[in-house]
Amino acid sequence: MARQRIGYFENRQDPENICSRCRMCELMCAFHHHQVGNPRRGRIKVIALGQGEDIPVTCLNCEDPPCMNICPTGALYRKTADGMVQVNEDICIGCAMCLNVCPVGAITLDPVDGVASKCDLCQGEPQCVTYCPASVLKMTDAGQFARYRMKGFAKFLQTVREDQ
Amino acid sequence: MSFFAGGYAGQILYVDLTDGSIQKKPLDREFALKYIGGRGFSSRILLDELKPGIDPLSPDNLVILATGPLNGTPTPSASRLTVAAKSPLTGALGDSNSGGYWAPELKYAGFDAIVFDGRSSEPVYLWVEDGKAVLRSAKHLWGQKIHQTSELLKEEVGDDDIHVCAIGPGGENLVRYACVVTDEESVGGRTGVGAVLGSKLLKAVVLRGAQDVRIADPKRFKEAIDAYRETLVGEVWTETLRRLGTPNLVAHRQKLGIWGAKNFQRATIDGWEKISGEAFREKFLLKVMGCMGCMVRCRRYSAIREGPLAPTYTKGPEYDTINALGAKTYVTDPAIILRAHHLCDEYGIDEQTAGSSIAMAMELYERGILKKDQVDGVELVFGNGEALLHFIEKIPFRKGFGDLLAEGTKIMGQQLNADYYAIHVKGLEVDASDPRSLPTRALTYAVATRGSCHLRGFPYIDEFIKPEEAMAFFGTPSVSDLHGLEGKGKMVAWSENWVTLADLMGVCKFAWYRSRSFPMLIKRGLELMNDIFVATTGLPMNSEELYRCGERVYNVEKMFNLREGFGRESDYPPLRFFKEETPDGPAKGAKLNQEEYDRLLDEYYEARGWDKKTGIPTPEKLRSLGLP
Amino acid sequence: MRQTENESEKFPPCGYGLLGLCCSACLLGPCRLSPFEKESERGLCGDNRDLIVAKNLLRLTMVEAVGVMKSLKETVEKCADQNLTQHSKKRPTQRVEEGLAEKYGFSPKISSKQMAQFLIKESRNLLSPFPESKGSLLSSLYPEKAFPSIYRDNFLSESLTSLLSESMNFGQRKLSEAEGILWKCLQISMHTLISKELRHDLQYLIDGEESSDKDKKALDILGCLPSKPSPVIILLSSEDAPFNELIKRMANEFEQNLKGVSLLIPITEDASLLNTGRRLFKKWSLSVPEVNAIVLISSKSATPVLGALILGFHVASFPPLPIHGSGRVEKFFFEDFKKRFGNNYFPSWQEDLFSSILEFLRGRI
Amino acid sequence: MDRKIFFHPERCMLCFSCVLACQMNSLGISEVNKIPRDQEPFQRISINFTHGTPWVWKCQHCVSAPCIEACVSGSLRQKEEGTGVVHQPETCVGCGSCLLVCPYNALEYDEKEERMIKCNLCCDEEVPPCVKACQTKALVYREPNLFAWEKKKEFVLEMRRVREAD
Repeated sequence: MARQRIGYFENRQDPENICSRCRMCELMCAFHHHQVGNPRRGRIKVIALGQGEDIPVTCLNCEDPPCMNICPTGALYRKTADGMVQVNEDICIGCAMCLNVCPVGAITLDPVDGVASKCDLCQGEPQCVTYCPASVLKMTDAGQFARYRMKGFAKFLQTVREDQ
Repeated sequence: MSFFAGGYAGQILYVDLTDGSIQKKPLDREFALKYIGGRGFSSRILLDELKPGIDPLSPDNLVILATGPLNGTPTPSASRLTVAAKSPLTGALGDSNSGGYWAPELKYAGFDAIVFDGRSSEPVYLWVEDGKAVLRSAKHLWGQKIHQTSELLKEEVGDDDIHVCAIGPGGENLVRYACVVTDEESVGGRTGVGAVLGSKLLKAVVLRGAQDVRIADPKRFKEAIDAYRETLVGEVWTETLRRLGTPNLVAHRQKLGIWGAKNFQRATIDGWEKISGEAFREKFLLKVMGCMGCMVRCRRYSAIREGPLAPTYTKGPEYDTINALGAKTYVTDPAIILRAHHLCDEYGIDEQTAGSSIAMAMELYERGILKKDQVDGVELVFGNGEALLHFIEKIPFRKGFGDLLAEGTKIMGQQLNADYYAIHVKGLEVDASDPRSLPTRALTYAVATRGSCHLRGFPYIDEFIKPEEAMAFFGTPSVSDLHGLEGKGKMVAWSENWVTLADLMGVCKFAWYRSRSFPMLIKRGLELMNDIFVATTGLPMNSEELYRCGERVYNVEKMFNLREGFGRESDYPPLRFFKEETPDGPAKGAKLNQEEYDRLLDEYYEARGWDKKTGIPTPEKLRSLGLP
Repeated sequence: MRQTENESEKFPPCGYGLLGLCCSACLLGPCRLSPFEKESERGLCGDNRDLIVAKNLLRLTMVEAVGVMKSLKETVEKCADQNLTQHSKKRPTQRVEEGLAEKYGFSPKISSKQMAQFLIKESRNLLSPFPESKGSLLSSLYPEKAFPSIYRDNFLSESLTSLLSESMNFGQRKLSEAEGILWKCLQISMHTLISKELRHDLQYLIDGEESSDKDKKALDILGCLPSKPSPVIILLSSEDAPFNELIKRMANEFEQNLKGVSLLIPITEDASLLNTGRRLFKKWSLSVPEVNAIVLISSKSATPVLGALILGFHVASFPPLPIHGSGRVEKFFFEDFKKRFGNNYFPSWQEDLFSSILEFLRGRI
Repeated sequence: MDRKIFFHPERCMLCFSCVLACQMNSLGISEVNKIPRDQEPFQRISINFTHGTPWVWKCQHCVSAPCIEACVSGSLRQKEEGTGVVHQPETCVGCGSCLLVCPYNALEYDEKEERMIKCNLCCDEEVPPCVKACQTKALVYREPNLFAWEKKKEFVLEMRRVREAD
């Protein structure tokens, strides 16, 4: 199976099926990993662009992850070849180089422990997916996400044809 | 630093604006156990620290921003902030409750509540970050609207990820019903706390926090919130609220014929479909939004994309928007309602009082009590949307006739000696619906401790409680009868205590009490909430004790009002409801009956354990609640 | 409050640029030699830092020169294809011609047409790579007595174009001497100034009103010079110059500190420097270096600074020339120059600039 | 959490202004015209091509820094408040053990004084000179999580552009 990650699947036609910035994902993520309420320790973040544009962002689990490649201590690692990139808190020195190279800024420094913290898919059952009230967050992989986009584009083409 | 196992941040921030001194006081454990948080804290602090009979806009008044123990935890819909002060609009206890993201952020920044005292010599704003607080000059922000204010602040801080609680021009110009706006869209509207902030020259409170809100017993907490979620998903009310938001009530009001249209001269609206929840969803809804950790997601985000008023992007509308700016003024153009709502939020004035005041002015104008030259030559008649927008632009700056409108209906009535047309209780306008056909609701609105309010109690129980449940719980089946009176006083008292808990915990009432079965209310409101509370804070608590906390706080508020001189006579609905019959609609001909109402009130006082003549809580009652 | 970055200024000044050590001459570059590396360090093309600094300066002057040439060319064409005689009827005053005639040493009766033809010929010489004949212009306009320094080792050339073309391959050629390049810079800027002045005069002939009227008025002060030679302070700054306020303040300070001795001449056109020198010479029949005239220049371009220097004025320029990168070039400007012609270039960044200039003037009174 | 220096390789044009600024700061000079010809400056920041990308190498101010543990004289320590590894040259003995453990080779040995030199974030200034000098804002001075947040925002804006396409 391909590399898993958290994907954002929205449906612009249905106002209920778009991220509604309730930030439940952030809260549950922080709660699951640290047993506290503190969104800034969550590994997923809802970015608000204003005018009703909100999009959650988290690790894309890149094919060739820069964070893992640059990590000087090997604190970032993959258990299996197609597994999620994970952080070994014990050997992370908090040099923040992974922050610097991450293309989407999915890695943060934990404000309390001061080690790199990133999405680890909660060992298989992601809390953000379970608790998302709009159910726009799904476990996915690059291929599936691409298919989803294609579908959206196909729909668009359809409308164009209908217009003519 | 906090000795609480979880939930509370354990600190209260006291800011004296006069000399700019800032001090942190640890939160007392007993205090927390007695008053839980939110409204409990604010009411108690106001009762203790305010001198009786002070001018609400004087430096002596306090402004309290308080959160509950559950704010900041992943509890569903635990997002509510309580802003409180002695109200400049009513002179009684004034508090208002808003959602959004600000209350949790205050916990992350390390405080349970902020208390503002005194008056600053120049405009300032308070910057709070991770337990550190500092006052900064806000000269450059003074006079800015809500959005500009937070834009400027974000630029100044160099971070978009901050949370701003600000007042608009309304608050600066001491409009008596100015509101406090958090995160640009969540409005603590009623009772005009914004004006008090304005009088203190405090423009904004800006937060950024990364501190933990600890949870005493994570395992139990997880189970509790999962159970709580279960009660929410698949709940009829939740579904409706998500689909239509509070505007779904429009249809309901029309069905029962309890609109307060045309300043309560009509009970139904012709062409109400245009302003129904469906209509707004069809035409304007961009997407459904939710406050922090919300499972219900009743918040709308709407946009006017074409027409003369485009582009307007705004949160809302809520039912009360439509009621105040639409029904009362009889403006049935949804776009204008939305625009007016947007302007109210931008200028930071309470749309409900604003709508009511304008509606009252419209009636006075139509009755010839107000002359055209008095109202700046505007054709101020019902249904005139331009007039509505015109004055909403004027009120925040107290321009022209806006100066009088900015005083609220009570003072308008006194100045134009037209008290009869001022539809308010204790100075706060009747908002939700026309209670003439439903005395129980009249009672709820009338006895509410902040003036007429439909969120202080939960009279709607009678819409769905089953007779046997009523028999079992309130000792009379007539509680389940929509128009029956017996046992209603008791029911109202119970619902008030019970609803108060939501404000204490900082949980949203829509996740809390919107339900279609009475047992569910008990389960969710008391048992589950008790579970979550205990799991979060690790404090000893049980559902009975929790209920008594609600009752205690309510009595504290009553004591505050009594001290400010609001006795039994102030627990009556406006005269109009006794004199005039409901003109039309299903409830045609209904009006309140003096004897009936007195009986209800007596029953209510009895259930509360208050003196029937004066409404003063009896000593034994207070003792039983552990109130000195 | 909390400054996250260099929001304060959009583009912080580039240190290498100010030093003159950033070379973008070839496609291999840009080369940036660190001022801290040892002298031996070289750019990719093999130039050492002295050459890079010098060539940067040369590039600067050449670019400016080309601009001036263009405008001169346009004026000449404009002037050539209109009939001046009948045009002159419309002109209210003859003052301009008289001024010019007197300046170029013609009889006052000369018609504007002839004068124009003469000027055009001279301009053509300057513009064309192959000057027709050795015109009498330069020698008459810039007498050796007034400007001795420009008569050293056939400094004056007939044609600016040929100068530029020489300098072109100068820029290319390897192992050229830094000093040689700097000479070219001076030469070019000198001729640039000359072309500018020619252009102005032609402009007068075409349309009577005088483009640099301000300067003319300012120069009239020279009329009321004391009979006894005394130091002169000249302010050269265009409106948009960066350090206007600064040099104005300095000049005023000088005036206060040296009562009655020195006098200020604010001018805006660098071409007016030539005229100034000439007038000074007329007045006291002293060469410019002897007069001790000091020019405070605030300008974005290098031409006025170099021009003023080679004309023999003492110069303090704001901002300074970008030459700090190379000790050799600095030496050339600060020492060699003084040795050869006796006029100094005051580096404007030194703290005691003001006092040193003051001292200098005091010594000359 | 305290601010750190972060680097946007896509913005860097290799102008070396940061290096010059760092060197000048080490000699306590502010204007280029005052650069002396005789003194040897320190350079605590360096640019080179790393896998074909320009990259600025400097002290990353690790939260749990190995150099601090390695230091024998205790002259390397965390800042009192927040994070940031500061070095006191006075007590440094120049044993170079920090150099051995530093993953970024961010320390330099000063033969003259026989001690180490490293980036102290120019603690006395609001913004480090290297960041101030950067011509293209490739160097930024930010809280780590704010930096990550901004990157997320860029990414989201990109996503939105894509979404508007279909």
